[in-house]
Amino acid sequence: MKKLSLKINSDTENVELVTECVRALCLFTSLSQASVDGVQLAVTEAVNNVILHSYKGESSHPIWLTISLQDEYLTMSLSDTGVGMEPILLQADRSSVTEIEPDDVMRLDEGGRGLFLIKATMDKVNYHSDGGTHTLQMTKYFD
Amino acid sequence: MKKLSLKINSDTENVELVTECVRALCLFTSLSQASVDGVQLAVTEAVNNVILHSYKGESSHPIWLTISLQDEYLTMSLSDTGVGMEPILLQADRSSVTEIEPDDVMRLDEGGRGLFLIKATMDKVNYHSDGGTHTLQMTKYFD
Amino acid sequence: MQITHRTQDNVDVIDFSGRLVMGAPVTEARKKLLEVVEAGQAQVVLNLADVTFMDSSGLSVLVSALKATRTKNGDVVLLNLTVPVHSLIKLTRLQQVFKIFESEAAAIESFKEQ
Amino acid sequence: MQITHRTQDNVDVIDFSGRLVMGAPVTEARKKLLEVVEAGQAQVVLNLADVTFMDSSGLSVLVSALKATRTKNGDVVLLNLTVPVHSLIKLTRLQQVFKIFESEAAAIESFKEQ
Ligand SMILES: Nc1ncnc2c1ncn2[C@@H]1O[C@H](COP(=O)(O)OP(=O)(O)O)[C@@H](O)[C@H]1O
Ligand SMILES: Nc1ncnc2c1ncn2[C@@H]1O[C@H](COP(=O)(O)OP(=O)(O)O)[C@@H](O)[C@H]1O
Repeated sequence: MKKLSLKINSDTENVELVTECVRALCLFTSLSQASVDGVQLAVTEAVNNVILHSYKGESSHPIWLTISLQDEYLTMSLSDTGVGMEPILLQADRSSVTEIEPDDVMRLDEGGRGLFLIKATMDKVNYHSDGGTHTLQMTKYFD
Repeated sequence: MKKLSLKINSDTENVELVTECVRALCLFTSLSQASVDGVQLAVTEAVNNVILHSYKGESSHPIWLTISLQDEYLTMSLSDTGVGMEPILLQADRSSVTEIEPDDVMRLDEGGRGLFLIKATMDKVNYHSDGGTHTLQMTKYFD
Repeated sequence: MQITHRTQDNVDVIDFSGRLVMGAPVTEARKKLLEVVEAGQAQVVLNLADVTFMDSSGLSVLVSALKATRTKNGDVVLLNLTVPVHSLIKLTRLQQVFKIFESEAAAIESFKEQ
Repeated sequence: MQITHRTQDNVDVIDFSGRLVMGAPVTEARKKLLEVVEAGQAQVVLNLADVTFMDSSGLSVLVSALKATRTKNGDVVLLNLTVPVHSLIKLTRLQQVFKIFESEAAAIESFKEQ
């Protein structure tokens, strides 16, 4: 098992540093290009959520991402020490955001697609809080 | 300034994870391909030296690399808590390893090219130890 | 994030290039799109050929521009989606509300038919 | 690190592919090269066309193979260097001791001239 941890501060301009490292690490796996795009999207959404929601948009707070490359899957564990969220938000079915009424564009949600996209692109996702540290764990099996 | 820190354990199979992340981060700079190759070589040699010399080949010890992308240069700070080295080893002129006598191949050094390569590919390199933590700082100006 | 804007046959063609992601890129893109919708005929072709990556905050820019054009009886149509952007649109089923074109002429033409 | 080995006109052609770096890749490469030198005529063409990256421990494998062939009056020549590998050889001035070829036929031929 190969493992690497990353740390950034909660500044939006650092997010792409993390996602490009994740993309680079995916080269050591057998993931297809489409799956790598999905993993990159998931990690972007997850880090954005930490900055925007858990840290309420404040910069200078720590965000850690640990990536483990196993033989048949990779896991990414994203941790923060912000306000966190209720795990039920993630467990709930989030697909209602894709139920679109094409004739009623004005009622289309502008946001609320992040957790849906994380769940749609990763194979397993769970969230837990422990002593003020919140961790979102995402697993992707190789194709 | 964009900044990201990486951490791995001192296992040779993790080295390429670090170097591929560094390569990916170089895409955010104006470094030429040749310079990126040089940066990747320097970080590989530096991490190898930490594993082989500072940690005497033992795995499971922490290695940290912090990469800062500034407007005109990048810095990489590599830290470990092994035995470290005398800074004079780095300060000394290391180019004697390139003084080759083509007719006397048997006297060619097999090793001893790591610090030379780090100094040859980076623009500034320095080393210091503080409370048991050793840090090699490497700077590369953009072309 | 780079943005260019040109007008042809009363249609505003906007080219985004780079990463349309949370933070400065999305803020800039939203501002530019709403300005263009405000000032023009609310007939917008959004050329995403050089958008290498987009996240859900990028989608929210697209949706808010769509709403802004619709209040002026206009539309936003999308041109030249890269693979990751197209996947994102399909995953979120937003192809149900955005017309997607692979030719700029056809995208501009689509406004004449209305 | 993948290694293949074939023999032509008493010359051993070894193809390395992947990263020739410290750890398992270098250990494997060193073992294979010394075996081939031991068993054969110590006339080795090392095809590095698919070596995407090499570090100084990779160079030490090359140097030890060179020494091993020379004790048997043979040689190691290098074939098809990628850009980063060629830079590494030039930085360390090892082109003074390794002949470098861009054609396999020429590399093999070079042993006949001796
Ligand atoms: N890491 C997080 N920390 C705190 N709250 C979160 C986190 N991720 C998601 N949330 C909450 O879940 C909601 C839904 O998130 P998401 O689906 O990503 O949509 P959006 O971010 O656009 O609101 C957010 O509005 C927020 O309240
Ligand atoms: N990070 C380090 N920690 C401890 N010792 C080091 C470190 N880097 C280099 N050294 C010492 O400096 C010497 C020269 O290093 P280098 O030029 O990389 O060649 P090599 O690793 O092949 O010996 C090493 O043999 C070692 O004694």
